[in-house]
Amino acid sequence: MPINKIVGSFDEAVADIFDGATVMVGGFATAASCPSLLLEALARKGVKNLTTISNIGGFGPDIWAIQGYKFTEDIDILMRSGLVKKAVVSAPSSIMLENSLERQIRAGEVEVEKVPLGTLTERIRSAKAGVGAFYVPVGAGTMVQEGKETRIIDGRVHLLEYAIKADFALIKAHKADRWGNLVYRKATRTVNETMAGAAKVTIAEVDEIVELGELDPETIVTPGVYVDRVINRPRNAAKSNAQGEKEIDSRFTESHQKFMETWKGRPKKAG
Amino acid sequence: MPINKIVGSFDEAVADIFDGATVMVGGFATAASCPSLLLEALARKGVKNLTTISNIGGFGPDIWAIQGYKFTEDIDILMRSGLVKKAVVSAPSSIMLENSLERQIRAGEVEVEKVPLGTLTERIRSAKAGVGAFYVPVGAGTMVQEGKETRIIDGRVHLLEYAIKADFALIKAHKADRWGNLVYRKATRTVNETMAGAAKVTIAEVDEIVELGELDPETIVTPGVYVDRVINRPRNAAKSNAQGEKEIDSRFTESHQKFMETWKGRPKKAG
Amino acid sequence: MAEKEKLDRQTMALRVAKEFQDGDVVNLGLGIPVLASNFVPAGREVMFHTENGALGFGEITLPGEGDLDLTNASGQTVHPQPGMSFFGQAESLAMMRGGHIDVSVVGAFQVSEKGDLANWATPEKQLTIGGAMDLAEGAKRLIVAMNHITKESHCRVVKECTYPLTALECVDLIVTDIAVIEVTNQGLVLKEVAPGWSPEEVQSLTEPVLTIDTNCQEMTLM
Amino acid sequence: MAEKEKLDRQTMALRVAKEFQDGDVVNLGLGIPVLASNFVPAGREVMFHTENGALGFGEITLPGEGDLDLTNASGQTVHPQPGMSFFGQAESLAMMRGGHIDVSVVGAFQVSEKGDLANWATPEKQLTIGGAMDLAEGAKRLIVAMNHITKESHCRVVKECTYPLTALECVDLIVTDIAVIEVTNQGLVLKEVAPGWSPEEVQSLTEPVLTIDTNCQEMTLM
Repeated sequence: MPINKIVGSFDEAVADIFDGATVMVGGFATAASCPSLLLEALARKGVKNLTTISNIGGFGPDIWAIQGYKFTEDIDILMRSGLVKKAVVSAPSSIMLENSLERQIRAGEVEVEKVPLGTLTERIRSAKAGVGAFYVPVGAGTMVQEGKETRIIDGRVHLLEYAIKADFALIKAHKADRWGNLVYRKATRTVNETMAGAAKVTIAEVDEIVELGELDPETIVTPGVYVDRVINRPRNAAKSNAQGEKEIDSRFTESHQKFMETWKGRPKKAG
Repeated sequence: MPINKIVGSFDEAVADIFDGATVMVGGFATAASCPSLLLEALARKGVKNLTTISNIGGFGPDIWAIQGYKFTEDIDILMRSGLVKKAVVSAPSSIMLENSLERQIRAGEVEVEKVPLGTLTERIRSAKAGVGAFYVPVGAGTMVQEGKETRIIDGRVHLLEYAIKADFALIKAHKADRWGNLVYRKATRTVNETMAGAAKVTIAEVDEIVELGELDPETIVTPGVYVDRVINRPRNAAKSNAQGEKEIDSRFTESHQKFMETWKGRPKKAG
Repeated sequence: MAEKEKLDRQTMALRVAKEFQDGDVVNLGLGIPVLASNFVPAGREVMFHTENGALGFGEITLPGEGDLDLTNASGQTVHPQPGMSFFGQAESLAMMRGGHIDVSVVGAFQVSEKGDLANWATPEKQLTIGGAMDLAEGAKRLIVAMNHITKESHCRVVKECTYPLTALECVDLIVTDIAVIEVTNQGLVLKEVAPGWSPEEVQSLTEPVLTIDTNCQEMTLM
Repeated sequence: MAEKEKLDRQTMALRVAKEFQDGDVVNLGLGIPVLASNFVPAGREVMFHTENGALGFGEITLPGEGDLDLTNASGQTVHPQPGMSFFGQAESLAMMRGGHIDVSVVGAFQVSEKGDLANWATPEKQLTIGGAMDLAEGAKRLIVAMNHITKESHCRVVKECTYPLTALECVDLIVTDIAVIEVTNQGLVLKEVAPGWSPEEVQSLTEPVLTIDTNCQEMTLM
């Protein structure tokens, strides 16, 4: 039988994600690298007590909609739907916005484990690469060190960090073929590329599925061995969520203002 | 000043490699992934007491010449020139051939540290990635475990392995630009890609240097940040070494026979 | 008994290849294992992996016909194939150690009744560790393909390995020139014998006691 | 003294950018640091790095003009540029932790006289660790760009950080809206003051004792 990792619907793609599962979720900086439709499907399914592993705590769709992203859900949809018990995360909250996770942490509803970004990334890669644990100097002398074994290597204090495994990884890529080979687009590889293969089941949401052999073997970033399911985003999808329609709340307007501040004074220049 | 990592000659590229230096050398399986001309230049320079870090102990040029490789030197040139004091290596010798390293080890002239391939690769990557040490289950219960710390992780014995750093890395890639961005060709990335950036100075020998911007950013495998010097192979080079001219010795003929045995019985089939 | 015909290398490779299931990611070691790439059962699609950094390539080419930049870890040129991908060695070995290889087929000097493997060095000569230990630890299913006894008629399926070990309790299946033996928690189970061989004859060339599977039969080699 | 003019954000960014040397690989944090990408001194070529996985991209685009798949770690679209490359986050963070970033510019809440950095959390609110700790440990040269004092007129250059630490003894240079201070083994050295500011005025807003560099001068901002 030809290998065929393509599944028919987003709901089917997440059908076996169970209550209490540990789920890695791709995404960084913007919605461009988020598996938005898989996250929507998971929220629809309504599993409970998830442990999530992610770069960010999520911003919610408003901030992405106003910037022109077509698919706008990030991991916030799991938080605000109350599906998460524990979040292992590098950037739980943001200066710009008070997100669902931050409120839930403050309310004691969600447990949080904060991890430096590089350590989180390396722990994910270790799970995929069969490395049980590793030592890095990052976090030495800070809150991150609390409760961790240390070792002096080359005269610097290193912390012992363990591989972090998951039951499922939800990732976003640009194109896939039926073997699960993936390519990404520009700066969107982020942790998606790292998570692929770090969970028992890796599910990739992609912009386009192409015929086997269409992806140049020199450009394939994630070899199919790491991917279990691929699911295609609808080509001519209407807005993928309702938020785009409703009035943007004032909390968001302020944060967007702050975001725009970061552009302040940018001289006009031709690309 | 525009960044320009291109150097003018192979001798210039290796000019600062010093007696007693630790040198990583790329290459795997065939001469296709070996920095042959950098190795020749280093042998010409005649540095002494090198510690080498490599996948293989080398085969010497004969076996590659007869198979049609144009540039045929591998790390064997350092061994047979008597430049090496210690070899950290995964495959020091071969069933097919008694190489210089094997003879030197037997004669007690060279110290050898044998490392499983994945552990060697990971130790090299760790040096590049700022990981001080790591635990892997590979080698547990074998000779590789001798003298190493162990730790039980997930019920399996893991060995503690340290990052391995070098002063120089000599690697082979396909194309480069003046920033040191590298692309490889087909199955030749091997440990070259891993070594890039794992030494204080990384020197890449390439088939072709192209203008900045000619390499598709999606296909760049080694970002320029990891590369210090690039040097172009001569386009219309005569044989790069004398061995191609001399009579193939009987030791080699036998080993080549054995090599050809591995093809025995291959049914003819269209590609 | 020395006169009895044993399987040749090609036939052993053919038998090994019957183990490949649809979608398996398969790594083949030097020697007999690599020949198995020619005998993937019709209708099954597998992806071959090689240490130097490629996945999903095709069969070995004829000598002199391949692209010298597209070789397997044994240095043999292989055919390109749609779906193929390339990567560096850190990624490639991560695949092996990290449990992403479904089936690995390796040669061996000795296999113990517990499934300990010795395949990288003899007591006299230390060869090459290479990826052997990574595969032995990481592959989901490890198949050994080897002659049942040495040229000097010593057993290779032994109670305890006397050769330097590659990994402990890692072998799942042993395919030899006279038998197919499964390594189980209850010891070695003889599943198949070569045409013309009896279970008793196989046992007589095997050091540990074999459990004869109730369905033990002659190998099917078509 | 509260009336004295301090540098605005753009001017601080301009001063920071003067530190970039030819060929430097530079990572810029959120806020003032990222503005420095607009002021690379003429004739110098640097490569910008971003955590999400890109190197060698160009300046930040105007709002709404960029490709939404080509952003920096702050989510701002950036211009493509010849020589640019993309990679995954494991590689990107390896670059940071592994010492491949020549210059990192970050914001901060506090910097101690030993160069300890506190820039990821206040005692009240824990924000986002992100790549801050990786950069602080790994960058060859770490520059802090921040206002010299808080809105409540508290010193930010302090004897000991009271805010949660990012890393110990990691800061090399502090660029504020009134001064440029080098962190040395002998303590903090005042190298430059903002136009119209005296070393004594800077010292009065700084908790630890500053050594006034013999060449201490007014910042050149052209």
